[in-house]
Amino acid sequence: MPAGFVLAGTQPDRGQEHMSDTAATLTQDRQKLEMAALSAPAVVFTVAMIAFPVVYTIWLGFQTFSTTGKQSFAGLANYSKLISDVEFWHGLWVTIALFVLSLALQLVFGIWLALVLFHAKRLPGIVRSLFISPFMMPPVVAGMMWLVILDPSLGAANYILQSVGLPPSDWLASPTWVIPTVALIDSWQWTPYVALIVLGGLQSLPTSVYEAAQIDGASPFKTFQRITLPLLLPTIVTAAILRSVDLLRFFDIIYITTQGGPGNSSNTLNVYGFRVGFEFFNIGYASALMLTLTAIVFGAVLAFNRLRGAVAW
Amino acid sequence: ADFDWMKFKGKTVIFLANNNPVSQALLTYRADFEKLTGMTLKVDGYQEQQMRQRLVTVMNANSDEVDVYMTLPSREGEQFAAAGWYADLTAMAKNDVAKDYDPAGLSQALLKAATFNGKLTSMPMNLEGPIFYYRTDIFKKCGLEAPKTIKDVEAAAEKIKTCDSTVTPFVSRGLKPAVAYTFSNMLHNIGGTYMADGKSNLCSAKGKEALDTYSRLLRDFGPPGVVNYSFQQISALYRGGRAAMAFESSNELRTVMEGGARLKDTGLLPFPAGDAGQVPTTIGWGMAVSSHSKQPDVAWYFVQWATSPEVQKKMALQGIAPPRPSVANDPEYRKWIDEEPVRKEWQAALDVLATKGSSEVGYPIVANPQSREFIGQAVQDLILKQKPIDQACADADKALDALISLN
Amino acid sequence: MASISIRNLTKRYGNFTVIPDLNLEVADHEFVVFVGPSGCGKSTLLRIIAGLEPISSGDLYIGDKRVNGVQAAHRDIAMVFQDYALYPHMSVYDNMSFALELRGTPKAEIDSRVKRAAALLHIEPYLNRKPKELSGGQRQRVAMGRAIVRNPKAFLFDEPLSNLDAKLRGQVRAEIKALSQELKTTMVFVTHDQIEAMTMADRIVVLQSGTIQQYDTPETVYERPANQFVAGFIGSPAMNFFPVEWRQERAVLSEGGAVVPLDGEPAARLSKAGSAVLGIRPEHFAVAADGADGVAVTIKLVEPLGSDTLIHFDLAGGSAIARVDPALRPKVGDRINLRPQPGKTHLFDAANGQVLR
Amino acid sequence: MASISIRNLTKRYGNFTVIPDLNLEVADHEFVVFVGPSGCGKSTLLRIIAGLEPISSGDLYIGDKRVNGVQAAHRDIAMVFQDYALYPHMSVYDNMSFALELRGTPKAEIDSRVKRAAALLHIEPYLNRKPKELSGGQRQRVAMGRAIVRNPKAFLFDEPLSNLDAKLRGQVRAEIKALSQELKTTMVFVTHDQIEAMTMADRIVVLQSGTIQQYDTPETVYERPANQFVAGFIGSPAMNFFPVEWRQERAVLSEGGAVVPLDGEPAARLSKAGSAVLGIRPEHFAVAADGADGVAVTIKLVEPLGSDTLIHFDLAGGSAIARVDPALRPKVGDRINLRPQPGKTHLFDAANGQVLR
Amino acid sequence: MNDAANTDRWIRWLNTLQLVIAGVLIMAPTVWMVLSSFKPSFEVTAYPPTLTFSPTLDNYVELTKTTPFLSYALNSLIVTVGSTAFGLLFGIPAAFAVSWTRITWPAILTLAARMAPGTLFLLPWYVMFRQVGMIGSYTALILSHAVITLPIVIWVLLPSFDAIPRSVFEAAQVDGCRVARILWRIAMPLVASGIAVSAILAFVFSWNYFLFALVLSNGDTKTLIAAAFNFIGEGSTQWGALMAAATLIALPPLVLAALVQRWLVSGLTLGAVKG
Ligand SMILES: Nc1ncnc2c1ncn2[C@@H]1O[C@H](COP(=O)(O)OP(=O)(O)OP(=O)(O)O)[C@@H](O)[C@H]1O
Ligand SMILES: Nc1ncnc2c1ncn2[C@@H]1O[C@H](COP(=O)(O)OP(=O)(O)OP(=O)(O)O)[C@@H](O)[C@H]1O
Ligand SMILES: [Mg+2]
Ligand SMILES: [Mg+2]
Repeated sequence: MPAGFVLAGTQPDRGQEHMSDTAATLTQDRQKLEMAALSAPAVVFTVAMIAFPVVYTIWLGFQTFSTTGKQSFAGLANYSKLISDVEFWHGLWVTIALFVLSLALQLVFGIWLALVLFHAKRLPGIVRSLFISPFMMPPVVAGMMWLVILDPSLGAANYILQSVGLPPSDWLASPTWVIPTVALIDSWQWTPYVALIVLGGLQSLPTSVYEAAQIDGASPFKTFQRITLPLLLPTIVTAAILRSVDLLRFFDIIYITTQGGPGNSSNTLNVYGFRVGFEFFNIGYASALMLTLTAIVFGAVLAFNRLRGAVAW
Repeated sequence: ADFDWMKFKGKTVIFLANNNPVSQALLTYRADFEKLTGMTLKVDGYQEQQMRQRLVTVMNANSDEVDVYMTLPSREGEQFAAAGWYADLTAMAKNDVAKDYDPAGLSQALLKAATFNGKLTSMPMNLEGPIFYYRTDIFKKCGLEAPKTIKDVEAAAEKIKTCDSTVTPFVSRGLKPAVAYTFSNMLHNIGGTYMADGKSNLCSAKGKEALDTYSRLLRDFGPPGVVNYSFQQISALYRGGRAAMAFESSNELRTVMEGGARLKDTGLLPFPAGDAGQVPTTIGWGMAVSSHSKQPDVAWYFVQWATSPEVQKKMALQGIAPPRPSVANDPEYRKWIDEEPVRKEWQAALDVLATKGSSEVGYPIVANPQSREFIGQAVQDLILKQKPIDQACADADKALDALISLN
Repeated sequence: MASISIRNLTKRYGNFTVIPDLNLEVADHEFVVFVGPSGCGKSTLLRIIAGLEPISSGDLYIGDKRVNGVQAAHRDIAMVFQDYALYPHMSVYDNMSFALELRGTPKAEIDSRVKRAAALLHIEPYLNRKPKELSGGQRQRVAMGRAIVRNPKAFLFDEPLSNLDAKLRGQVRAEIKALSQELKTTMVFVTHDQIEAMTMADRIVVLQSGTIQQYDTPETVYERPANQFVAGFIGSPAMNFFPVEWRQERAVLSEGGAVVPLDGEPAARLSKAGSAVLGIRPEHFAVAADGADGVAVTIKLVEPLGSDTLIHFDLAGGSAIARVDPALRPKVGDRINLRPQPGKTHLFDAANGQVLR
Repeated sequence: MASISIRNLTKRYGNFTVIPDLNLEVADHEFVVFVGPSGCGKSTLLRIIAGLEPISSGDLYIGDKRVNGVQAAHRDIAMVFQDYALYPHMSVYDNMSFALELRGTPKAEIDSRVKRAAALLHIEPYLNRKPKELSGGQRQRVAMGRAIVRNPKAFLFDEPLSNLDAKLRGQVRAEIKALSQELKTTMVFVTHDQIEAMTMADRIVVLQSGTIQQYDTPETVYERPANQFVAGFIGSPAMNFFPVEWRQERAVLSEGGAVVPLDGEPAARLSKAGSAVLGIRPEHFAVAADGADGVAVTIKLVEPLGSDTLIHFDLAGGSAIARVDPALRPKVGDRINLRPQPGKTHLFDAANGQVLR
Repeated sequence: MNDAANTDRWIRWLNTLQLVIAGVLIMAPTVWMVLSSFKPSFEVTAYPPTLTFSPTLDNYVELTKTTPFLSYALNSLIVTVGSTAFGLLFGIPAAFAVSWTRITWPAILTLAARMAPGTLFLLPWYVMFRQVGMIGSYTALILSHAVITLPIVIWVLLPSFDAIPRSVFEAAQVDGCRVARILWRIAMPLVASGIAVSAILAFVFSWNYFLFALVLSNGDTKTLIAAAFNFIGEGSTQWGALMAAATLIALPPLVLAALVQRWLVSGLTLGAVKG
């Protein structure tokens, strides 16, 4: 190779992107601005969409509505009612019980399913889609379907139990079993959703560390426990956040299957709030309920977000 | 005299419909309406719960987006009337009618149920109520007669339990918010009332008897999981031949008969009598004009057409029990009735409903929907044996009194 | 603690053959260094030994066991990856202790081994950091540490010192050598650093395009390269090559025709072959007195290295380099009379590059 | 095409100070090489110049412009990252053409520039491959190619040749040097390779813990190191250090007490200081005749490098290295008489390591 | 060695077994649903469940007869594609910015709309959109659904963006990219699998969400899912039709997921950096 071989032309690069910009536009502050500009549409849009509803609901929460539809300022009356409302506290407990149970089930099985799918690389796309099909089913339809399947007298579930010699269960009709049963239904529907998110996360993991783990002699289980799981944690926490916001507002399946029953064994805060608002027309109190629920969800999201920061690598 | 169907030619009426057999039957003739009036009918149909949700939103926003909507006066009448969501139809129903409309021909009971504070709020579209379905073959096999009283029902259930253990002797609604529909019939037959002296009256002897009887029937003779039962499960169970007696809405006839398995072995009755005889629950969907409608007079034309004898006759032929006795006697309708024995019995039961019926489902207060919760709660507590009856009714009374006091 | 034996190994990526047909025996306890141009298949070979790449055909034995299908995790081999492959979520300490922990080594022992390796690699201050908070060289040292805490059947090192400064590299190199002698573990070491190759290896494997060009001790590879490729590849600056012919009982450059003073043995070989390629290393030129036997050249470029000075000159149609004493103070444009040191010339077949014997 | 000027720069990560207070002027067109131990802050400094790390305090000028807050994208600098940072989803060609494309360079010109760079780096066969299908050295060359297709204000190279074999490295080194002269672009080059540093640099910056130890031409840095650190860092094998004292008008080793023959000038300096650290490079030992002036040592280890041979021996309580002619054929256990070559000794203050003048 | 080979085989076998178990658990109800859609309504709830039946297309025929299924499907498609596109368009840059700056409040804020019960928005939005005369418009529906899709996109993408080695972005900066272009040319191709996942999720959520359509649509713009409810109601519970509707409703997301699968590729960052 001849020495002095000229690589680039001696002319400086042409058309320097933005080099003619004024100094102010070139700064790192400007970069921050550009960053802000990237998230601004989402932020502005969200604010535009939720500001009025939130303010309006807050305002409603301070109102009472007489049965003739007249409203008046009630101060914190709705909120003090909340504190003494056993139905509220019960709803809170149901909500949390369902949340914890469902989230645990969905995360555990979601991760499992994601791993299973991840390793089944040769599975045709359409079959893979079928694996994640449950959450593509409208929740209401899923609820209806499970209502039939789990009906103690009509459903396939007990039929199968009995035909293999197991005792039938009352499923949704039993005050003790209704929460686990609903959690199971919800988990059936949403485990694949968690799995899909985790699968996406699995795909973006650095692959070279797996070779290192092999060399270090890690068994498949150890690899999962010490490499995959920690690396996936941010994704898992994200999935948990997305599930939490839905789980804490548990509604569809309960509304379809039990309407909060039997008794009020599955009366979540959201179901309760909905009925107070749309069936009993106690808009003020319903607003207070829903805002409280929103605050709870918000708290959970903040906590999870903290966790997300802590597990980042 | 100078009534002109074409008066509002070119106008558009928006109809918020509850997507059920009633509206479906009605809307098969929407083209007739448009042809008759030259108006355009826009239909927005939803399932009941959703329709109500949309309606509440629209009305709360004082929106004129809905002209006409379907309503259940027995359930939300008080509430909507109090909120002022109904336009007053009294004058229009009297003055602004075609000569063959015959407002007087409509079921007076239903008209009365739709009148609040002297204002007529909706025009009845159909007539319905819970009726008693039973299996004639099983009754025969077990040597039973058609029940005449509530006691007979219980006795029959007892007998069937031993005579044919494969079937559920008796089934009715157990789902909390749905209970009131059937339970009210029981309560009234037994002679109880929801309220006495402005107070909840469930703990009265009659009240307790009703609660006890209803829950006992379901607990001892009903299917497992009955606390989640509403029309879907009841119909499915009965249709599948797995219940000997079912107490369920007259509307469910079509569902029950689907597949034809129950066509020949079903008997239909109004719910058997109690101490107070037969006081069946009779309700019906009504058609109301929104108080926010900018064109109540236009909307009325649609209401009038939909509840006119002619249309109701056509609807009746599709199995919608007509809220007009005159239609019920119409020869063409009778012919349809005679096609199937069950229809005959069905119409007979409905005739009882039309004449003796009460539209009281739950407490006659503004917070009627909420009152149904507490009734349902008491019944469920008893079915699930979570409380003794005294406590169940006392708890319900307490909550209901609080509700009543809000009125 | 195990020999490595590769027999008729081929490796293809799709239809690109990286290793056409390779046989190699690494004895137990042996320290073998792989050298070769970038892309010749060194890392591939290491990864095959480690069990990270499937073999296209052929056999691989570690100890007496055929391990073709055995997973990496079961081969008990420690490896330093060319691209480090650190665990991004673990601290430096955990990166290093992970393999030991998996083997159930007692905590105290893990701790002492990790500490020792960290001291050796000068990374004690960073034990609690995550890899992303380290400099490039520090990361590489962690990768190194992760391997040397172990006591495996064989160590595989893929350019483990490339990002370290000379001083540290010298230290670590010595430590690795000591370690290999202490543990008596078989070692395979890839490097581009000739000094590393020369000082550490029991034997050197010179690879080109996936084929072994020579496999012998460092001295032999340097002093008696098997072919022109090895000769040109080993040694820095590289050996100079000049086409020569045997004319009138003398060796003359094919181009230019200058007479090259050759001593008896190579001269005899050249006379037999007629023509050949003459190889002389830069350090094997002697500066002859003016007028003495030798080839006069003009200095084109001077590179002072401190300890030596390189002079560049054109000869026989090509560019050549000689390494001379800085005391000579050569300057560009100077004419200087060079001749090969006796016994330090190499002759290669002009057609196939094989050394002439 | 621009000078780089760094004034009172500090850089901290959290409360860990990488660069305490640094001043540096790189002239326009200058070729500056950064050397220093692993972790001393070379990459950090490069990244600061490129605009990838925020400055904790101080100023940075490129040309006449203070660029403290200017985005990397607007500094018009080309950089080779120590960890390559290739675009994984782009082919080699696209990796290299990307920057040009951004500048709206015409397709034909892009193509010719990329092709030429690829030829220079011997990566033409891989232009259509993705980075993951390349060997380590090939990836590094792509990273290199990505920079050199451009014509920026300054090039920053962070150990760009560390994974290349010696031969290729030599070629590329020469090309970079040529490139820098052709384009007259300011260049900052980080390397651990002393030959690279010596041969390429106009000036060398020796860094330690984020402070500049010496900034001067290669010759000066090698021949007149500013302090013991620089002396020990530059040169391979490293300079040997022995504590010496001035006793009875002679320089003697503090330990062992052997007399070291020093020539006049350093002797004078030592006599003034009383005691000091004596530095002698391995290549600056002369083998003296038996009985002549010199220090007799026993050879502990012999490392043949081909062109030279290193001998290791113990002296004055430490280990030392000398580089001798292989013709000497030294053997372990031999006793040999060594003395510093005249004018090649260095004396450093024992307390602060500064050179004694 | 045979031990090891056996373990390999054993692991593969175990994987297959798990796949089958997962498949049965997950798909059995789905299969039940699809089978039911080919049964006459009364047979859906038959006990014991019928396994053999003569399939009928009646439900599907019924479906197309009673509901303007196709036009609802079109509405749904417009709204869903619109809101998914909107979510991606606004969400991808936002997720990128959040990941880059590590300032998370924008992500949390966008999620805020998902923290409140949906019913809370019904009336205010109805009022809002009525003010601007957009009730019944696709725009209103798309915007309201974007409130759901946007946070999904952002949150699903966050970890993906986080996993890209920083220095790849830095290289792009040095090459002269400003942030927008880094996003477009570098980051987005690298999170293809994340985008695929978020697109599927956003699509499904929007597709299945009926609450907002309830008040913001009108007869012309009603979505498919809102129509699905028409098959449950007193006197008109048509199990067969409901299952048929559900099957049809689930079909587009399923097809989308199948199509998008190929973007679910792994290990793109392989070979980019050392570390
Ligand atoms: N994110 C960080 N947080 C804390 N310390 C850091 C971080 N990044 C780098 N450092 C430290 O800063 C110092 C300088 O790092 P730098 O990468 O500049 O070293 P270097 O001179 O390039 O070394 P090498 O030759 O090993 O590449 C190192 O000691 C490193 O540990
Ligand atoms: N996945 C792949 N697909 C196709 N070719 C590949 C792939 N991986 C490596 N190669 C090619 O195989 C050859 C050998 O690669 P290898 O990594 O073993 O080289 P190496 O000797 O380690 O080089 P270096 O010194 O540059 O690290 C190279 O030419 C490389 O381009
Ligand atoms: Mg390699
Ligand atoms: Mg560095």
